[in-house]
Amino acid sequence: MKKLINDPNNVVEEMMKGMAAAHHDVLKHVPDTAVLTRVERTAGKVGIVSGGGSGHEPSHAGFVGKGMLDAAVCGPVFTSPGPDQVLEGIKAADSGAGVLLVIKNYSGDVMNFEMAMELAEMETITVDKVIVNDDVAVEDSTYTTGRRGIAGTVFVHKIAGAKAETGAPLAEVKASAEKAIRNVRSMGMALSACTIPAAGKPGFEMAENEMEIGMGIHGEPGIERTLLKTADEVAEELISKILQDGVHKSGDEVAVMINGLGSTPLMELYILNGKVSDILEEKGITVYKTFVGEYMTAIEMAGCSVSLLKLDDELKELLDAPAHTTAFRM
Amino acid sequence: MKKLINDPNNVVEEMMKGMAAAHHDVLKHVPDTAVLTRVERTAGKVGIVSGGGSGHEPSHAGFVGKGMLDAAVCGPVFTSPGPDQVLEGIKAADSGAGVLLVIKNYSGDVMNFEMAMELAEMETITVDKVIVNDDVAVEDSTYTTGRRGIAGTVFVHKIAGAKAETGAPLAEVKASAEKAIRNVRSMGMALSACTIPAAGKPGFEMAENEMEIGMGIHGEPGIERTLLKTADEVAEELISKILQDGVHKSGDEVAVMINGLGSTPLMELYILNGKVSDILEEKGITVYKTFVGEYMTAIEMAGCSVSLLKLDDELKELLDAPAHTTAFRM
Amino acid sequence: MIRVGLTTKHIQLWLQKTNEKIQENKTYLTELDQAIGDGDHGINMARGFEEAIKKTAESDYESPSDLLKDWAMTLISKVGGASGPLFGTAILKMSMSVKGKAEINYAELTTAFEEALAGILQRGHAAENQKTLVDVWSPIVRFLQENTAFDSAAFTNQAKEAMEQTKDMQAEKGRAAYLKERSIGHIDPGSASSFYLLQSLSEVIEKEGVTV
Amino acid sequence: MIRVGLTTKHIQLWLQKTNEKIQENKTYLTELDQAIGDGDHGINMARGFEEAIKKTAESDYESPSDLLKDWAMTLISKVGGASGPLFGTAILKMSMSVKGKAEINYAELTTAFEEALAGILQRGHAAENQKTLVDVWSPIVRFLQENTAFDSAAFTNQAKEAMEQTKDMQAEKGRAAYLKERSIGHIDPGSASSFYLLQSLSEVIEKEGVTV
Ligand SMILES: Nc1ncnc2c1ncn2[C@@H]1O[C@H](COP(=O)(O)OP(=O)(O)O)[C@@H](O)[C@H]1O
Ligand SMILES: Nc1ncnc2c1ncn2[C@@H]1O[C@H](COP(=O)(O)OP(=O)(O)O)[C@@H](O)[C@H]1O
Ligand SMILES: [Mg+2]
Ligand SMILES: [Mg+2]
Ligand SMILES: [Mg+2]
Ligand SMILES: [Mg+2]
Repeated sequence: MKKLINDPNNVVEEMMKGMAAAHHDVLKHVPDTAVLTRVERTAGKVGIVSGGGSGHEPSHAGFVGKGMLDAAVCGPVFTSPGPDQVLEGIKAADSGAGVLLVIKNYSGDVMNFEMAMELAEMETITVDKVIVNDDVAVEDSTYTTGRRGIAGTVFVHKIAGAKAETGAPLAEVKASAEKAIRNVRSMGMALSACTIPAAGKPGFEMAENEMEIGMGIHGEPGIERTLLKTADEVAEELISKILQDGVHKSGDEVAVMINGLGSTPLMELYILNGKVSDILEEKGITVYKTFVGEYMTAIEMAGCSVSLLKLDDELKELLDAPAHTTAFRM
Repeated sequence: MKKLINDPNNVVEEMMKGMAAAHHDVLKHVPDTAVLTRVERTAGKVGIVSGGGSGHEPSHAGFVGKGMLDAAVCGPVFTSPGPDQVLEGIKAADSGAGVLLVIKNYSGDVMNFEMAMELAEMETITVDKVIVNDDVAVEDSTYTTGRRGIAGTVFVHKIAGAKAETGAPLAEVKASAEKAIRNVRSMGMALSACTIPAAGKPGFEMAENEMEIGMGIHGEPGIERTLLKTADEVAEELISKILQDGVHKSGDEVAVMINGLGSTPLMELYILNGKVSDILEEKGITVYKTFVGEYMTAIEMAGCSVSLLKLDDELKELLDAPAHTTAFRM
Repeated sequence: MIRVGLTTKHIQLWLQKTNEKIQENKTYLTELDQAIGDGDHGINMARGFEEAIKKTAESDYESPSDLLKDWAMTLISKVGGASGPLFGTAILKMSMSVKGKAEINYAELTTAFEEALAGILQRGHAAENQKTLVDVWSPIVRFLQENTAFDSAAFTNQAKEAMEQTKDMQAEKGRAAYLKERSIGHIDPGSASSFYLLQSLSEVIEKEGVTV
Repeated sequence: MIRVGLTTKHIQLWLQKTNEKIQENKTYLTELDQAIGDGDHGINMARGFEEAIKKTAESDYESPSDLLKDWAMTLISKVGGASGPLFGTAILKMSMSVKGKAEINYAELTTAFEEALAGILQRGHAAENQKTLVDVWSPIVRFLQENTAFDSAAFTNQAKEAMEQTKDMQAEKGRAAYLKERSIGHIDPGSASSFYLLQSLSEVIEKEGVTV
């Protein structure tokens, strides 16, 4: 394991420290917690809290700031934080108008965040939640765990954050976030594994000529292991799987996110985007805005995901609203 | 070689296409050239042109936009573009007030950009240049090639771009850029090599327990190959080498850039920054602003560089001035 | 022999023994999770149990319930992921179930396990046969219900067998569910750590001559 | 034999032969550059020469100078890096030097090489012994100056020896300079490709029975 770290068991604490030191104009560390919160609070606004395991940087603390999150809860690498820490995040984000939790659909995240909601209610803070499950690589099912939340979550942060900034009440903020969730679908792939610092070795092995289609952001396996394909083929495959889901159709307007998983050069993400934009044009889908970069990573995994968010007038306005965070600026 | 590409010999063209498609509100591709240029031109402003080999994304096209570059010339991977393409960049950036070339100090870049200047002068465009040589890993010498230009170049783009935006004449824009160059020093290190797509294999080998201190952004070797150190030790080593150069002293105010070389997770860069900010505080150097992320990469190399820019009132104002580019926003 | 039941001291020994096994098998548990999950289960459990040991070393506990409560709260706070809420809830429900008791007899232990399982099911919404730790806790509750006194060897065997049976299951809850058919052939990590917990209880009862 | 000198056709053959050698040795040249540079030299030269072949295939050239000019301009535009301006300038200076001539005799060839070297020095500001392609071009110019007729074998030998001598030098210009002592022990990539260029000229003269 080759990492620029000090102690594998201390990476999250040190990251929070270095992040607060770098961006003290935007965010601060709530002492003795796993929470990074906004410096400038908008009073009377619904608070937006996200978080989960670390290792997805800039998710989630990179989206703390005006127009997006009020607090991010940074769990251990790939491990949901416990409810006490989520509660700290809720407290940091609450300014009286209630708090919305943006949860990615993983058993651990859902359980810990729900327990935190119960604790917050005991402290008479109004809390509601939305669960993001944008990953079409996984079958949609209520019987099983269902779909994972991956990079599309960033769009949900943006929409919920912008809506909250308008002063809308919790129910409306939740409704907008849920519309974003209904409208966003993602699909990823990986060229290499990643190493949890405390584990010290990669989560799996991939041969020099293999890739995995449908890979999750924790190195959870995908739909299939195939031979390495070209960027154009990968674009075709990811987009076609997303479109199969039926949410995005000819005539629609969408926002596109080409997300790098950690060690895929921006050059490659742009190459992929060239093809993605061609395919969407062919399908009669209009691209309103495109975001290319690292938004939801899997430590140093090589690979990418593509997300499509179907837009209507409300979502466009919310997407375009100002956001002043360290990893997302509008 | 595991890359998300189509044809190794076509990566730069496809990248430019995907980039223009993604960010058509900010930049556009000048047809049949290696140039990406601003969509919104400020008339009568000194044009700022940068560029060089590709593989350093978001450098340089990621800094095209209001407040920074007017045009970026995208050479083949790690290879300076020829003078004809630089000339295209100059033409795209020129709006009558002259053009400043920001060149990184490599033999190839200097020769090609200088030849382009000669060509531009034949077309009666006024062109001047600055040469960035911030890398303290290399000995400062007029007899040899001298110091390389690395991530500190991004600060030079910002300062020159902001100055040009004020409507200052070419000589003044050049003077501000040169002040930035005098005030900026950088030093990098790497944990792994990188692979030029057309070469198909890594430029060198590094053992599982080794790192290279002083590595350049093309995989040029550094000062020494050592055993893997902790992030804190790396921070100490990089900063001490920079401070030895004597530009940054107790009482100074600086901007800090913690730059990732391609596959180093943001988490690790923040861990490094935690220590960097401690060291600077200890030394009595005040951190005015910190930038953490990928600014000047070496394809998918793992590693980082630290840059310090000494600030005065003028540089602070220029650093804080608005910039609307895809990779740098103020 | 007098049926003294499980005292605070025995619960302390149970926690210690479980912690030892978790720490020893940290890498193994992580490897199980690398095969069908995200490779953090051993790390999570090791972190949480180490903290539970630290936390419970600070106080003298008056009753099993008090000790179980601190143990549970520490797991909930420090394990994280899916296993934190599940193991934490299980132990917390046990704490609530034995509240006010200085010693826990067989019937009380059975009830405590029933409530622990109920807590797990309520929290995780998993059913049996979905390749989760439910597939160890459900059989062990049935085993306790079907007997009237604690038989250490049989208890351990039952837990072990249940754990091993998860190997052939296809996951439908938790992260392993993403793997579908590919999840078959690997022991469920949470079931493995559940086994260590149960085995440890059994060993404490055996070694200390507790008559439950 | 009549001293016909180098005609347009010979220059064409020179370009073709050089291109063949560059393409064949593309990986070798890249590996030389991986050792002490950034690993693109073979790629750069191969790209530029391939383009030069394409470009010059489009026209019938009236004179060596016209052909050399298109060759040079294509290298300048398509090779890039340090070698593009240097090789491009060298060939461009040759073009200018032989302007108006239908055939190039020994004296003219020597002058053309002198001007090529002058162009390289002016562009790159390198001196001899700094481990750059100057260390091939300088000795070869001296060799031409010291002789009065073209001796293919001796010319090639001289170029080869000069190239090989760069191995023991410490680089002071170009990317290899960053390596300081560590640059010793590797042939300079630009010197290797310069050798192919010179060797090709020699082979064309030999094979075509050109009498310069
Ligand atoms: N919904 C659930 N119900 C019961 N047990 C579950 C559920 N989801 C996960 N588990 C258990 O949790 C274990 C994984 O724990 P761990 O790796 O620590 O958390 P995570 O999956 O969040 O990384 C699985 O092996 C399984 O036994
Ligand atoms: N200043 C210089 N003067 C003469 N030759 C130089 C100079 N700088 C570099 N070279 C030559 O260029 C070669 C490297 O070319 P190449 O790898 O194509 O370009 P780059 O160094 O820009 O990647 C070196 O081997 C050396 O012979
Ligand atoms: Mg986990
Ligand atoms: Mg190069
Ligand atoms: Mg896990
Ligand atoms: Mg080179």
